[in-house]
Amino acid sequence: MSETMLTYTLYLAALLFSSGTYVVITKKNSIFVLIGVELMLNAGNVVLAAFSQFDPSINGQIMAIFAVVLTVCEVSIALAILLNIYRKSGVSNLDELNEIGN
Amino acid sequence: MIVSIQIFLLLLVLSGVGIILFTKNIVHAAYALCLTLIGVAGVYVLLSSELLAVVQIMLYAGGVVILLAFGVMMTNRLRGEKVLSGSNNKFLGTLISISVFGGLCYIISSASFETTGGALAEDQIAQIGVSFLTDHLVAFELIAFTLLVALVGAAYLAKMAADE
Amino acid sequence: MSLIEQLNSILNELQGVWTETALMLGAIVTLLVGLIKRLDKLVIVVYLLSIVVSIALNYNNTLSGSILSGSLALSSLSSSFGFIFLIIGGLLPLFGRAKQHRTEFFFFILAMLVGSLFIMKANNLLIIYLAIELVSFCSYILTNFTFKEKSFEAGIKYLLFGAICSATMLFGLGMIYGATGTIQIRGWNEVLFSGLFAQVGFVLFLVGIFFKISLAPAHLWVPATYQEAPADAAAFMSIVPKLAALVLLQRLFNTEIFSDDHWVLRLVFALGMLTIIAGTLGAFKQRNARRMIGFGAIAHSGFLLPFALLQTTTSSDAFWYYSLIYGIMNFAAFFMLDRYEKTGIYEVADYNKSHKETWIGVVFSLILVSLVGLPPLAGFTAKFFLFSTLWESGLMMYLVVALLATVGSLFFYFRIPKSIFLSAPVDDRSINFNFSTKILATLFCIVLLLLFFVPQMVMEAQQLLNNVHE
Amino acid sequence: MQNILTYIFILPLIVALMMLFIPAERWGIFRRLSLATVGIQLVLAVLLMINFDSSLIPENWEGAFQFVEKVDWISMSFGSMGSISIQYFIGVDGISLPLVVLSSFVLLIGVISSWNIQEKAKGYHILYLILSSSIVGCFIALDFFLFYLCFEFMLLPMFFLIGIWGGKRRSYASIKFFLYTLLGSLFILVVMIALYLSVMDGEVHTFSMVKMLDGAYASNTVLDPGSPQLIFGYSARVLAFLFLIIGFGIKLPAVPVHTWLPDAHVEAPTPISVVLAGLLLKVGAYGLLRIAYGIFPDVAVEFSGLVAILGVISILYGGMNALAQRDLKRMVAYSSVSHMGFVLVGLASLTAVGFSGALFHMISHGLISPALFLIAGVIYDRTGNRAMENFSGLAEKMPVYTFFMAVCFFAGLGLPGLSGFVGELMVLIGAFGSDQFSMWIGILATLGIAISAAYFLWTIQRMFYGKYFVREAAWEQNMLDLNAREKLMLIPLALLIIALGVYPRWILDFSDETIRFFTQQFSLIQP
Amino acid sequence: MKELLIILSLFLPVVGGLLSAIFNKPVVAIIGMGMSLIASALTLILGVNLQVTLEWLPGYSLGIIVDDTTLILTCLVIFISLLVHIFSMEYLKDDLGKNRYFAKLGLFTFSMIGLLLADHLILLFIFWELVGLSSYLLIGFWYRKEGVPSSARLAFMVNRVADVALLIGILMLNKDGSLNISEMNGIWLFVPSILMAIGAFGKSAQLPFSGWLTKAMVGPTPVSALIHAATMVAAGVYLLYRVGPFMHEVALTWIAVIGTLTAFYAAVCALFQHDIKKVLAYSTISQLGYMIMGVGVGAGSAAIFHLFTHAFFKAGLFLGAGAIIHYMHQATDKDAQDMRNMGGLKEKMPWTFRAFLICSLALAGIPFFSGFMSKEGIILAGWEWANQTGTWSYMIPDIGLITAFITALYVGRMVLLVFFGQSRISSSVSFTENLQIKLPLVLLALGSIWIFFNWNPLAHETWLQGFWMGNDLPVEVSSMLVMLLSIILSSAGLALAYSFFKPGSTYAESYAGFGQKKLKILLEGLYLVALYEYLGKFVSQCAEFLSKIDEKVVDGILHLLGVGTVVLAKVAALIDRFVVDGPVNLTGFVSTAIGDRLAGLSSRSVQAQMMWLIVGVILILIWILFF
Repeated sequence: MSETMLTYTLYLAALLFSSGTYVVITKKNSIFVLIGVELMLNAGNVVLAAFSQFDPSINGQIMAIFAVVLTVCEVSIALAILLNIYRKSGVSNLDELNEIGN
Repeated sequence: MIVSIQIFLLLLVLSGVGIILFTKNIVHAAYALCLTLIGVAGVYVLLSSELLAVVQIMLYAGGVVILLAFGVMMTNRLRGEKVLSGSNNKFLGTLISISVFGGLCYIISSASFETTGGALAEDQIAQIGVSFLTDHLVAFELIAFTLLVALVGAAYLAKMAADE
Repeated sequence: MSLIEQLNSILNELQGVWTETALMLGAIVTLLVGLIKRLDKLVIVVYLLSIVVSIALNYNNTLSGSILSGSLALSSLSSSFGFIFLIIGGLLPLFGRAKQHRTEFFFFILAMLVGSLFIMKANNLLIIYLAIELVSFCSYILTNFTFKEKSFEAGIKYLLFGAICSATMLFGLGMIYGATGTIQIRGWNEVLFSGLFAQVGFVLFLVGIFFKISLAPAHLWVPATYQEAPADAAAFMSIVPKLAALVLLQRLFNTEIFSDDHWVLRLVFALGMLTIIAGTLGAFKQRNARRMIGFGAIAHSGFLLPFALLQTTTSSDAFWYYSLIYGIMNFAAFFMLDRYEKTGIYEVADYNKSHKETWIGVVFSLILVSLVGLPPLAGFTAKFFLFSTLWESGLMMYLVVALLATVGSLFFYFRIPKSIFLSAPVDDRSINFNFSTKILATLFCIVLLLLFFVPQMVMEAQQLLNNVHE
Repeated sequence: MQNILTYIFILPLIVALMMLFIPAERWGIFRRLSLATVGIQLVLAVLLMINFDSSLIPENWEGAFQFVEKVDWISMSFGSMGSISIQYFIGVDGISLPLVVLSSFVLLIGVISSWNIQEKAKGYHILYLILSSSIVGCFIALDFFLFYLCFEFMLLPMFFLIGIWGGKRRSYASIKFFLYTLLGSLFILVVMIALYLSVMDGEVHTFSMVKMLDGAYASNTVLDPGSPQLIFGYSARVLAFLFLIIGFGIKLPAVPVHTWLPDAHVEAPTPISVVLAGLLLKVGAYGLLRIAYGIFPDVAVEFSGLVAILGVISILYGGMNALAQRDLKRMVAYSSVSHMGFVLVGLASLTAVGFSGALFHMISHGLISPALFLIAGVIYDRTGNRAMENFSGLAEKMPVYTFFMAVCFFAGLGLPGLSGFVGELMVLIGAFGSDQFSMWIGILATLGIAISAAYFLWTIQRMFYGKYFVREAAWEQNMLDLNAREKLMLIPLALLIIALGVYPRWILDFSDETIRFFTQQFSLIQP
Repeated sequence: MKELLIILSLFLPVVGGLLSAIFNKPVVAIIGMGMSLIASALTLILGVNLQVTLEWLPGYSLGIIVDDTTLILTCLVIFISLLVHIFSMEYLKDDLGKNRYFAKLGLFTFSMIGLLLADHLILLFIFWELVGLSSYLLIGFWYRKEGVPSSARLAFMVNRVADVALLIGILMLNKDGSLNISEMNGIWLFVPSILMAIGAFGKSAQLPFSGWLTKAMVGPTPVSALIHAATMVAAGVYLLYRVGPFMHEVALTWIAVIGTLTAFYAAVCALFQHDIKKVLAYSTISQLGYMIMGVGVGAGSAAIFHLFTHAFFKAGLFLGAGAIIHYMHQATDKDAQDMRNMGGLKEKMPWTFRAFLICSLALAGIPFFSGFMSKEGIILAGWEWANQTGTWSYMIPDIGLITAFITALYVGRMVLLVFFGQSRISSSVSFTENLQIKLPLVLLALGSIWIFFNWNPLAHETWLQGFWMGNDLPVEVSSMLVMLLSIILSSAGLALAYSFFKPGSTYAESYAGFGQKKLKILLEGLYLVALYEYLGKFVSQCAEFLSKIDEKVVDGILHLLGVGTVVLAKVAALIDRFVVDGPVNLTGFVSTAIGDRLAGLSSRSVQAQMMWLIVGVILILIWILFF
């Protein structure tokens, strides 16, 4: 695998990361935001995998696998919380969640 | 061949990301995420991380997206209408994400990488399996426990929601 | 190294993780016991038992250095901090949690303890990431444990913020991995680290750790979370993961790469000062007492930070003292907040309802005085060591900021005593505290007083407990 | 007899602890206990004075202190700072002895003055006793850490005493007081750390003020005068001295950091004003004298002009402000600012007579200002009002009150025969005789005497002379002359003011040798 | 024994006063004074000469010195004070506050004696201030009356300002040498000399400080007698007498000039007063001017001589005035001090009249009365001094002579207005001059006759002069001319006074008669009269102008100063509130504002928080990239 390929892969990761950033910042719906988070996490995984190919002990790939698993856990917890919120107040948009304050 | 696959994957990812970025419909976004994730899985294959690609498709494209879809359904009033999400902070978001992208690209382009690592093992899956019990034993133990925690947590919280 | 040799060495080194293992087992047993209706009174017993066993195992451990193929690194610091965590965990039942949700609560606390211990001992990027995530998951879940609308709100906000941080951290991990070719933090070398790519990666990686320490700019989650989480969980979260991440930071920076005037050091010191300022100024106008103390805890992160970055022996001694005192003070403060909240007092302005309960008011005031850092309470000695460390290391700017923040912190911490004693009293007969509260509060206070007058106890305790010698 | 200082120091703390276990309903018992405690404290202080050997001529600071007690307190190893050693190290010399006696006396007056406080009497008296212990502790501590402990620990009781038992804007005033003084004490803390890192007792770093005074610096440490080190481009010793000036200057208080004082005084209850003006300000002055000037004589020589200018500004500015006040207590508070300016000028003169004058002025102001606040308190007790324009011709209705007022006011304006004059005179002699600054400082400081006359006389004219008049008819029935308790407080104060004014060597003989030794340090330094 | 006598004469007045206050028996005070007088007289007879020192401050031994000068002056002070005490018994017999009155009077006497005895300048300053205090207390004695408190304060403040100068002077001297007068030698520098002189001007009511003395008239009249005769105003002269030999030459000249100006100015003012006490007050200022002038020209002993004689006749005049006012109070509701309401009192109060007349003549400088001798001494010394210094210096004795003329004029006017002619009020009240009034008056009047000072009524020296140092310049025979001139002027003054103010004269009651008509008649009749009238008018205008200056300018400057200080103080208070406190409040404001932002940041939506986090990271990255 050439360095050019690596660089392009990294650009892809950067794209995923910044798209995730955009989604996270702008979208109101909390599930949408979760989608953005997934994009950002994927970007990290891509970087790990990209470098993993130069590492005989493929630690990057292993780490990415763990990261994927953790992501699933995270999403499941998030959804459980969202479910509770929706049940309590019928709100699923983040900007409507403003009960806490000073 | 490789190049055409690369271009195909890139298009896959880009279209997925594009839909996510510009759609208002959450369900569409969830499916677009699925698209993206599959594309990324393809990239993993190209990066000779086959197991990761598999995990990606199974857990992510399978698990996460379905979870998200369920989430959308459960947390939004579905009375036949589309589940739409508004946006705010568009200008700032654009600015920030473009600067993030630009900055990262600048950093990547200005870096030079050691691309002459040793050869990869033939049987990556076996290698990974062994490493789970040797080099990454602690990590393996830890992720197992984390899964338990997340499971219990998610279940308990969801149960609370159900008890309402 | 052959597989067999590797497995043998793993077997030999397993005692290094016995503490954590015991905790995990304890967690599972706790959960199981809790599931059985008849046995659920035993939950606390099991919980405490597992903590006691862990303390014994921690005491027993003599291994040091890198173990288990470089996954973990044990040091005297991590060993002694382990005691702080476990003791804080052991004290947590003092909050007197009601039966409902108790099993799960203690399960997650134990899990968080496991995670925190791993954060502290983690020696490669993978373990760091996993351990931080474990602690985060537990925190996300525990934040919801009042099962009120607001606490879910705080939970999802915390989670989303944490997810961003963890994604950023993961991206950074990838970059570091790419630049250095290894996930071992000991494998980093100066040449590779001089590149911009690795530097940026390192900064992104630090964001994840900062998130745990609640250091600026990753401190924004703190107020809402501390405000809405159950008080015992908040107390635990404000102490254990923070200290664990600091110990981790200490080890990260304990390499030759980050010599005296490295830009990363300067950056982190700048962020530390920013944290102190943000925490102190942010607290000024808070109405909710817990939220205000939360901001105070942010400022304390900034106070703790130099210990992790300075590698002098003074610094490590002071680190130990400050951490222990911070743990006790914060625990006591959240304990008191919890007791007041149980009587319906949440806002600072409402504390005047409790003016009849003079003794509790006095004790709470003293605890807050300790948080400000005034004699004759241990908080002062801690601050004194901090200032000494800063002076010795020549961090004059940091010293100035810390001094000014101490003055500022007086301003907000004292709003509570001001409200109790100085505001127009409002009679509320329903507000009274039971005897055990008074005794416990007094005990906290006595401990803080005692550790001011006999600070050597703290240092000797470290010597006594610590069987790990590098 | 050897442990007498410890008894003076610890006794109030023990009694305060005992009070914790007395039910709050029996409020009458607390004041009696307080009175007894502070009374015993005074007796012990007098015993101390009797047994003090004022003819002792010190060779170094080590030998200057008497009734020394030294017990190891904290001894622990602390990183590369080596072994931290903090001692319970107390003793008195000619400078601190009069202040200790003054403290116990003023504290006794304070207890009598708080006799009628019923609301939360338990808390009040506990805090009061803690305060009394820490004030005395400040004067007798010979270990910097112990000094700092006492210095800081005065704040808390004071905060609550002002904040709980104070006037309308009490919480503002108490917070302001606390913030200002805490800021000041942090400056002192920094210097304390630097000193600790620089001074050695043998092989061990020490907090011992005696060692610091004797200049036992380890070589190449930050404050070692032999190898001056720079911080932010300034000499560390200069910075340390300036920090101390700021730190203690806030407590003193010197213009422009004095603004907490009027507020705190106005809002504080009378007994607390008494203690605040009588003793707390003296702690600031004592700190300047003992620590800033004692430990940094070389810098003091260099910066005396600055300190003197600060002092003169305080004198004139405080006086002018006092002239403009309408509230009696506020006027008195500003007069304190003005008077403490004399202490600064006396210190800055670096002459023996100037130092003696500063010390004497501290003592004398420690008697006058409590009396002045009691005077203001008398009116406030009767009417709940202190505005000068609300009263006139009080001399007619309250002749005894007017008599004591006159004694105190004239003492305040520096009338010969009363103690205020002696201090001011000695300070001015010092200022005119000093080589440290131009004579203009002395001339300007002397103008302060005229200003003080202006405001005190103006007050007398407005409130005590003229036709009898009070603003509200409801006050009429309360306008009675002094009662026995008030006389009990004012008579000893007035007698002491007169006694010290007539024969000042009562006090000066105690401090003479110490101050002579002290000022020798400055003459040894070549500017 | 001797020390005991000194201590007795020093402390008995104040002890007696205090005891009388405590036991409510004014007699005790008088007994105290009497015993004090006996003690001091004994010391005088024994010829005590001693010096006592006491180490008051470390290194500062305050000494008292007892020599003939101090003794004779002490006797004088005690004597006058005793008479004032006796007089006050009657004068204040109905006053409720007479207890404290006698205590204050005792304190006053004590302070003055102490001042006389002091050798060390600091001790002198101490008593100097105490004199100021007691005058404050006594002037403010009737504190309920309108105007009294402010007058008392004015008096104290004016003195205080001058005292500050004195103190600065003393402290300046302290730097170079001893402060014991008996150990002094050499000549001081100009600045400390003039500062000392300013201090003396304050106490002795010289320009520009003279305003307080007329204001001080609001006190009880016996107090005025004491202040004017022996205690307060004498202090300045006494101080200058003691330190005069060490004064810088230029400073002495200044002193002479100020003294002369004051003498002249006050005399002119006195001429146009209607209030009897004001006339006397101005006359005191004027006479003090003579004394100061005497010191300035180097005739210290002459000045002290004048102080001595002045003490008698001025005390007599004031006590007489007191008696008159006392009577007027009983007789009428009109202003009891206005001379225009008086007249014809000769018959009503014969003893008072006789004493008053004698004292007036002494004041006017008529031969055979003490005032003539002492005043002559000063003018002659001035003449001699001018002889030696230069032409312009003759101005000083010349003005002195003119002042003598005016003095005679106003004295004549006063006596004529008060005692002669018909009573201008119709009152049948009879006045009994009892012993308490008669005795002091007679004694003082006797003391104003030449014979007690020198057998020669034209001499300008006294045998009393042996009591004080003869440091004066020798006086030559040519002085006879001057003496003659002086006699002529005084007599002319009296004559002129009579011609203007004789009973029934149109000018007797007011000066309104200086109208156009009179002027015309005078022009037609006698040019001299026209000249007189013209001069009179001119003088009257000048006087009015000067009086206005006194009221408006001298007092005005003081008021202005007072007002100015108050304004400045207000400004300072404002600055204190807004500028000095400002930074603190500003910091508070800014930090709370920032705090609000930061707090808002944390409570706003989680997306904003994330945004800030990312922005923060970006900022950090920028920092890395560019720094």
